[in-house]
Amino acid sequence: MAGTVHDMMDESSAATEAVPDERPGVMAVEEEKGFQTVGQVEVESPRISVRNCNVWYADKQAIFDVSLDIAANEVIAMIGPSGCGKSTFLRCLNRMNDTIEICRVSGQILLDGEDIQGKDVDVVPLRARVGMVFQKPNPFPKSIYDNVAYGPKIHGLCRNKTELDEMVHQSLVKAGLWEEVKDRLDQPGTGLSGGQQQRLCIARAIAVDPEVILMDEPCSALDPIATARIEDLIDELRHKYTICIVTHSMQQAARVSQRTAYFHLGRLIEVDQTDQIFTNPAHKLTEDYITGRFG
Amino acid sequence: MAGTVHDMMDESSAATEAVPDERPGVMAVEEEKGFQTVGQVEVESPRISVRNCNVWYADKQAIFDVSLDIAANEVIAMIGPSGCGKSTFLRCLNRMNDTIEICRVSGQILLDGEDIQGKDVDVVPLRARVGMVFQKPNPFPKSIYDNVAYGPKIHGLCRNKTELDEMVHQSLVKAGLWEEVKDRLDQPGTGLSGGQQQRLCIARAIAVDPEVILMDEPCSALDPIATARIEDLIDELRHKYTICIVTHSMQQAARVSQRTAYFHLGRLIEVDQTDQIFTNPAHKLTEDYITGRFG
Amino acid sequence: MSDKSNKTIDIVHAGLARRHRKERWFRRMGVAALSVGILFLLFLFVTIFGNGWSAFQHAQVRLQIELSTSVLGSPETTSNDELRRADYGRLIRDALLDYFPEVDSRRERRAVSGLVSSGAVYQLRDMVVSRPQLIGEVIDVWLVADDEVDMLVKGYIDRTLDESERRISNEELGWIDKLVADGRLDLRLNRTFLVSGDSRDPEMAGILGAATGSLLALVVTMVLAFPIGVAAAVYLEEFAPRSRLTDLIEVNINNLAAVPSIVFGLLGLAVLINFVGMPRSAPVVGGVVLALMTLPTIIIASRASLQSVPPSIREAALGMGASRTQAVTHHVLPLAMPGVLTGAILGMARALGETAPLLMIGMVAFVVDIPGGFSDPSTALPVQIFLWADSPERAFVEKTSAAIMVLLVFLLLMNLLAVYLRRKFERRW
Amino acid sequence: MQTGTLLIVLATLAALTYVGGRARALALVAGNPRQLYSLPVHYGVLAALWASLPAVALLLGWTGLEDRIVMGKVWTELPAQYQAMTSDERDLARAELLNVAAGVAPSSDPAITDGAARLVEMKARSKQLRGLLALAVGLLGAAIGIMVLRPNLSARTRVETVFRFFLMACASIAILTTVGIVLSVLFEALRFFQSVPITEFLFGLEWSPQTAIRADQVGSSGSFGAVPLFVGTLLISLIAMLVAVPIGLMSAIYLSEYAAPGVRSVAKPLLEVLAGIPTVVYGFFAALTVAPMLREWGSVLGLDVASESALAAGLVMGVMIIPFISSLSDDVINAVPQAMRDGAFALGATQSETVRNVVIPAALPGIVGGVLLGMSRAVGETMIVVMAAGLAANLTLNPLESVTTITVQIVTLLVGDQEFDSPKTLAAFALGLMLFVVTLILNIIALRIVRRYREIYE
Amino acid sequence: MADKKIEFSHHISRQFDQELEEVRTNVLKMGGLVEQQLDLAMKALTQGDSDLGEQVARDDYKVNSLEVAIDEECSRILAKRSPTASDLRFVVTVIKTITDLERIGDEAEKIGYLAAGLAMAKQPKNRYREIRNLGSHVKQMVHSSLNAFARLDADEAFEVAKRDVEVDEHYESILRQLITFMMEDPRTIRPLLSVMWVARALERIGDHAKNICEYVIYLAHGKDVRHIGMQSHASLAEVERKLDELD
Amino acid sequence: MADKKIEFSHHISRQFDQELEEVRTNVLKMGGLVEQQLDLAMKALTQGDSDLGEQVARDDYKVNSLEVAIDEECSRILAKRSPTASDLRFVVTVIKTITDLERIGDEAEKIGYLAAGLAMAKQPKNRYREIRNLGSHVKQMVHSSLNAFARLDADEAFEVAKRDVEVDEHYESILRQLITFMMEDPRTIRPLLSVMWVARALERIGDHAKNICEYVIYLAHGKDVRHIGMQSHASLAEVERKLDELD
Ligand SMILES: Nc1ncnc2c1ncn2[C@@H]1O[C@H](COP(=O)(O)OP(=O)(O)OP(=O)(O)O)[C@@H](O)[C@H]1O
Ligand SMILES: Nc1ncnc2c1ncn2[C@@H]1O[C@H](COP(=O)(O)OP(=O)(O)OP(=O)(O)O)[C@@H](O)[C@H]1O
Ligand SMILES: [Mg+2]
Ligand SMILES: [Mg+2]
Ligand SMILES: O=P([O-])([O-])[O-]
Repeated sequence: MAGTVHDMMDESSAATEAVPDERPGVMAVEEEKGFQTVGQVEVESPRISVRNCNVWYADKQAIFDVSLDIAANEVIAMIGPSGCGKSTFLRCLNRMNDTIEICRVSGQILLDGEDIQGKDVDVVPLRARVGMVFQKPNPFPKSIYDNVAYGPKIHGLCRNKTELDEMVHQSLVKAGLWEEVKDRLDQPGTGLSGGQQQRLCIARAIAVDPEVILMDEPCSALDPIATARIEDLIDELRHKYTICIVTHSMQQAARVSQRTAYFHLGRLIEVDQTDQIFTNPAHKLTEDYITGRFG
Repeated sequence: MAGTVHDMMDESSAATEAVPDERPGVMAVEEEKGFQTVGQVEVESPRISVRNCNVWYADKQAIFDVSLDIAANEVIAMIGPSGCGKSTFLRCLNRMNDTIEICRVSGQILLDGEDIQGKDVDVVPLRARVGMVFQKPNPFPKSIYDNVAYGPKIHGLCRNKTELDEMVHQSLVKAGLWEEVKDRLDQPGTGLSGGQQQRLCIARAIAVDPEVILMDEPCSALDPIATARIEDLIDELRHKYTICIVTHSMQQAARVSQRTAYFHLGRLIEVDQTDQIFTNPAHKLTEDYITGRFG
Repeated sequence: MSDKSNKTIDIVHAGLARRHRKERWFRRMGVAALSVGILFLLFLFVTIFGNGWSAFQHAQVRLQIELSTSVLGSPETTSNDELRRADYGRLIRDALLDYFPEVDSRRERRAVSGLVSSGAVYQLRDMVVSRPQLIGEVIDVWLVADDEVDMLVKGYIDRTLDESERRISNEELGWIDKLVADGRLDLRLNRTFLVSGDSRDPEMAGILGAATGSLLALVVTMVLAFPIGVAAAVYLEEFAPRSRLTDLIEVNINNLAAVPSIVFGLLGLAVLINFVGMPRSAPVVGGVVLALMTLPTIIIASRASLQSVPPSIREAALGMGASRTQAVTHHVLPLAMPGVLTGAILGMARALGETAPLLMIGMVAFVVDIPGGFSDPSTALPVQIFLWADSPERAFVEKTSAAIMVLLVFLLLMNLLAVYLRRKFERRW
Repeated sequence: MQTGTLLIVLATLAALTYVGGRARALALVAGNPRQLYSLPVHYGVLAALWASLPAVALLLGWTGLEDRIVMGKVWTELPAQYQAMTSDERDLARAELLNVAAGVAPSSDPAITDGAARLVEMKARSKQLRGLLALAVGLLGAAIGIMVLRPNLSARTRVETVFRFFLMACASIAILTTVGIVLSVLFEALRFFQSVPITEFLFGLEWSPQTAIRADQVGSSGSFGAVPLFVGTLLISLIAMLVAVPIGLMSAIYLSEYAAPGVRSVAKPLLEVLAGIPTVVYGFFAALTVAPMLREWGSVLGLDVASESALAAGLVMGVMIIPFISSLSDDVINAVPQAMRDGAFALGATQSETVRNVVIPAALPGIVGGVLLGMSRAVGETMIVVMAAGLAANLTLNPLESVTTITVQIVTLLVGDQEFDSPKTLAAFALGLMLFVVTLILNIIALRIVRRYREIYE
Repeated sequence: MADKKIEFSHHISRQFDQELEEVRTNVLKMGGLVEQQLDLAMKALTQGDSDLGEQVARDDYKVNSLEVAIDEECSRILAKRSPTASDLRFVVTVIKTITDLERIGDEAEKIGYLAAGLAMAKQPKNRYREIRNLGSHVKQMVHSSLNAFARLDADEAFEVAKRDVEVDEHYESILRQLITFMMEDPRTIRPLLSVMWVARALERIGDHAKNICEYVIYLAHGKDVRHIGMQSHASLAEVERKLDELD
Repeated sequence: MADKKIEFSHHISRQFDQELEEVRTNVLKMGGLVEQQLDLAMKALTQGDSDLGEQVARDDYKVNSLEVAIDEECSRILAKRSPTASDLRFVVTVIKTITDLERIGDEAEKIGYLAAGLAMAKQPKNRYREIRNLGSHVKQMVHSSLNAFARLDADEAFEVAKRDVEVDEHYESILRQLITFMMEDPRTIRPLLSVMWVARALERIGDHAKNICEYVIYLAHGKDVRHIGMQSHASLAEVERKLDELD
């Protein structure tokens, strides 16, 4: 590992100089050959395994050759400056990028060993297995119950109302929301507070029993108190699900995740144990970013 | 001071219990008598001096009996859970609350000893003296130059174009933006990056040479890098202006301010030196909030 | 756990085929619906253009006419007035009879002169009056043929029908064929249609009177509706305090926008004509009525446009110490202007196509002259269409279609302008 | 002085005053704008307002009263027999007087000729006087406007107050219009109900107003039972909605959720063209193409289709309303935040499931509102039915037969020569009132729904 | 301000609670280990058990590795949680406390080592009594200081800190006594020096216990009472008043 | 990993740069003060200057108050900036370093105090030479360790830390020598004990300097090299390899 870091140094300082001032849109186009991510890209028996992933928006490349394994039952956080491609990468994992027409993805993305990239792969079961929670809480304008029941309903997971009730109950319990809403399941989900809404969205995602949950800045619309609650929830969910979380807040990454991946200008610079990243990162770019030395 | 804290203890724990779970809208209506803010409400020769300020939105009281002095050339940060009335209080200081019809303000607010609350006070010169920077960077969709020149123009501060040019230049320099935009003053301000836009807004506010600058969560729409830049700028501006900043990020309050005020359910709980607040707050509610023990 | 998740995913897979089938059906329904709408549009356009295209040409007869001094007097002696009152019909009749020497019976003579439009007289007169030096010469002129001839030439009359069932006798057919064979009867560009007013004779009927009437009315509409509409919108959106009065105004405006246009006609009739005493059939009344009708449209569009200016811009201006008026005039209104303009143009376009209220205020009158001012009696394009559509003559059908084409061209131009404005000033925040 | 010239003169005066006021304001503070309370521009405008507003007010007032005063004056100078005229005669005489004065027709009565001459002369004099006075007031105003300027005068506030009053006046026009509508239909309608009982109007099953004007039937008021009209209107509107709602809604869904950008960029403007086509064109089309076609098809199928069938009018009206429904639905569907869709997609919903379960329910209130608005549009639509529907008031629900509608009747009753006191013409106003009330109710419901829906996401 | 209570639970983030609790437990565990080491070392000395002494010296690595572990844990908390106010003071206090505990461990190791050496020499019964007394006094102090830390009891900490003076006096008297003995019989100089090192180690341990107490006071009240000579004041409140005056 | 460079500037927030810089400067100032104290104390001892010795003892409060100030500054930075990675290690290192510096100050105070006492006694010329040597050796160590801290030079720190073994050996030999003297002439026991305390103090100072060096290594590399016996290894890289193997 020491060797790797050593090799990286020169490149990284070059990259630092290329960092444009605050303009997220500008991306260095230099196609560095032999770029290599620092840290533990591979894990044993990964749940998700991404290899040499490249993403383009029309002609603009947003992700460069990213390889990353995600282990089962871990929380992996993705951090990096604005526009570095965190969201793009995350959305590759359940093909939400399909909804953006100009977006093109290459490389291999395996979920439990199956490639999810093929044209003929059906996104419906894929997304049932890889759930997603968004930046702004987006409950459907329906009752709390219907919000949670929606997933099981469309996938036909329940034979009857009793099963469905139980499933809704379980999901809300897991999302730590049951106590707060049990008396008003029939009230609209949009009437909840921001933090509760976000937990409702998590409950909704859990209800289809996914294997992986992707979260794109799930707390950035929330105040510190609601944020702390969600973070706590994430830590509990980890025991059952694999969670990938994108966040702008380094503190948050440090708090909730076991591993942290640092993206920079579309490249995965470093990925390692969170403790390691935040007390002693190997790559200078990572260090600069987390200590606030950017630019 | 010890005595004050002592007196507060019982009340505060009562208040803690009344805190509703995450619902910012809910406000305890209990009209505690004899409520008193902990810490140094008064300063020597205050620039702004608020006494017994109460604010109602229609029938709902949002600010309860807040008294606070703001000294010249200090940065005072206002923190507190969502919906505690920080923005409301801030907007009282330049009567931006006038734009909300249902909003009613009572109490005394002095700017350099003059009451700004009277019906016959003209808000135009008031707002020229007390500038404001908003949460989302909101440059006018005009050129960078015009953005900055707007204030001096409407207030008739310049005799001719040369003076105006100079004023624009100075303001941009003070806002730390000159180097980045000097070659494209005629390009639209909306084409800048988020952080640059926010600095443009600050330049715009500075251009009318205000005495006080109010900032309502000026960095919440920005990424960490842009945020750090703005914070640095605030620290520099302090030498010339008095700055009140509302922020959700306690870290930010800690970083940029000299004094910090903690609001809770419309009351000003504690105000003191920032170092003091963040290493050893006097009031239990403050301690709970900044250490993340709310609710 | 993996056990259970496997189960879940199996259930999901089991239902997939059915769900995808539903998906395809839903999609097809959408395509079908859209196609119906577009097909109808195409059908409408094809029909109208198919009908109306031919109206831009009409059959004309080339006659050799001797401008005999016996009829017109010598150019030196006859006054302009006398020249105008001369019997040009005789000249034409003579020319025709010269051409068809075999015709002698009275009935046949009448029929022969019927081949040429009664309006041809004025055509000839105008020609002579403008160039008196022609008098005494024999000239070769194209004169407008009768509408029945026109229809025949354009093939709208079925020759195979029994003579009794068509309006052109076999005899006339023969003449016409002779004229055609000689190259003396042909379809030529119909200038009359574009430059003259209405007429009872289809071949002499033109669109200019109606178009001018529409234009005049629109000018009135625009001058009234645009400033008032924008001002009202600005007041309601930017200044009005929330009060009963503003609520009332708001409800009113929204309601007015959806009040049937014919009711505005009733308003015009009762208030403007019967109460205020404005002249009937005048563009000024039409303009006012249309203005009242478009006002809510403009106000609503302007308000929407004003609303779409982010509040942050207002806050920014107010925060800078701009007064409300300054904030509005410096920032909000200029930013909203594209939307306001688009709304105004679309409102105008609707006003241009509106018929019902004009019927109520008498702009449905038969007006031959091209209006010269705002209070002259006139009609308007859509009303003209309505009138012609009601006329029994077959030739008016194509005139109607042609008028529709003209109207549509105007509307399309206005819409294009609106689209252009929207594109040009489109701004994203 | 002619009105136009006078206005130009006043405008020039105002412009000059503006320049003067501005200069004076600056002069007061020795050219340092910082010492002025408001901007120099404001002082200029304030002065200009002083110069123009009083003068314009005078002008307006004068013009409003001029005719009446002059006429009154001339009238009193007429011989005695004129003073003793009944009011009807007086109106006639006045009209003649005006005609003569305008030079339209000479009069045989020398008194009238004299009067007319007097009228012309007095009008000319009044115009002169008016011009002079307006100018004087303008100059005086300008002087005052410039003199009152002080450095600490809040010119801006004053100018803005005037500006606000202007805006308020403009906004009030909407109310005036409504009042005008109500008054204009209400009075006539009331007169109508004096001769025909309202119950008969509302519940009568027979409508044949034509009989009422026959001279030999004086006193007989024909039959004014409006039910056949209501039913006809309803029938045609229903047919229209049956066509428009599914097609419009599905088009909107397809365009906003499915269509590729290329398709959308072509299809959407095409639908909008459909919206821009004047109703008279639809009417023409319905009468000339669709109705005969339906008739033909009917005969092929062995059905007897009236040449002015409700079906033809309804179909075409439906097509006219398609873009209305589709664009309103499109708006509300687009207003459903992308986040909602993302939420459903991320759960593994298919596109149609997302649309049916999430987008449409979320947009439903808006869509319902749009449908109601479309309905009110159909009810009030005039030209299509005037041209394509019949005149005979058949009480039937058979779409193949000919029916008539409220609007058709209004048009037929009012177009042409009118005698304003016959129940026939008055009936048109009663129908207008009905139409107004019905569409008002529909609109209010629709607007309520639409507005409530809007509040969800904002 | 005297009775402001600090609690280390009820964070919204339960994980944070757990982490802080773990640190506290580890510190107490380290404290327990150090106490045990001290105890054994004193036993080795008084019972002349050279094996025990050597074992104590050997086992010091346990204390050391606990120190490193807790240190890392604290760094991690600082990096991940950016604690403020009482939480921050707690972490900082822990960082300092474990340094002192480690030193106590070192001193215990030294005593054990010396005890192993002294086991060869003749056991002077009455002499060790004084050392034993000092030892139990010091052990008491260490125990109380850890108690104060565990219960965040500033008043107890203050009382313990004040007792350091007694330890110092006790040490001085032992020292004088030892010098007398040395001068009496120069052959005993070598073993007596060892005894003197033991006494010295105990005195240092007392100082470290006092340091811990000072940290506890800082933790509870946010006032740094180091280097101000607490023994001259009757109560903590008095000390604080004095500090406030200084501000 | 050996040459990862740490810089304490270029934060986006210049204020943060300043604050860190200030802390570093203060630590170096404190270090300078402590060095000076040590220097003066040794001078007082060797020149038998009792006034100087007393002055050194009196001036210790300066070191103490600097410690408290830096401590507060560090707490403030931790609370306000929530530093991470190298910044965090720096702050933690500073917190630990100043504790050691303060102890060095304490030892210097002690030497000054002892020197004041010894000034009365006869000046044994050659005897103090050994102590002087030890003193200059230790002073050198302190200086080098501060240098390593100032330049964040882990390699220099490692070298300095290794030299502590020499100090320990030197101390041992002085100790043996002193015992011999004492046994030779029991009347000198009292002053010689004082000398012994001085030697002991110097040895402790060496240990503290070594601690500081260990912190510097931690700071630079994020590896905790305490308690692992560095002297047996030739270079820092070797130590790190060993640590990595342990992981
Ligand atoms: N729909 C899109 N069309 C075109 N370019 C896009 C699109 N979405 C993202 N990009 C570009 O791709 C790059 C990566 O974007 P992405 O949203 O993944 O960044 P991010 O790391 O999530 O940033 P942020 O922290 O601001 O969310 C950016 O340069 C962005 O401009
Ligand atoms: N325009 C308004 N109308 C009615 N109530 C309002 C309005 N603005 C704020 N409030 C209420 O006043 C209280 C204080 O609001 P304020 O916006 O000042 O809170 P805040 O502390 O700024 O919260 P945040 O951190 O979310 O910005 C809240 O309960 C809020 O619901
Ligand atoms: Mg993103
Ligand atoms: Mg706020
Ligand atoms: O290092 P000491 O424990 O002797 O100060």
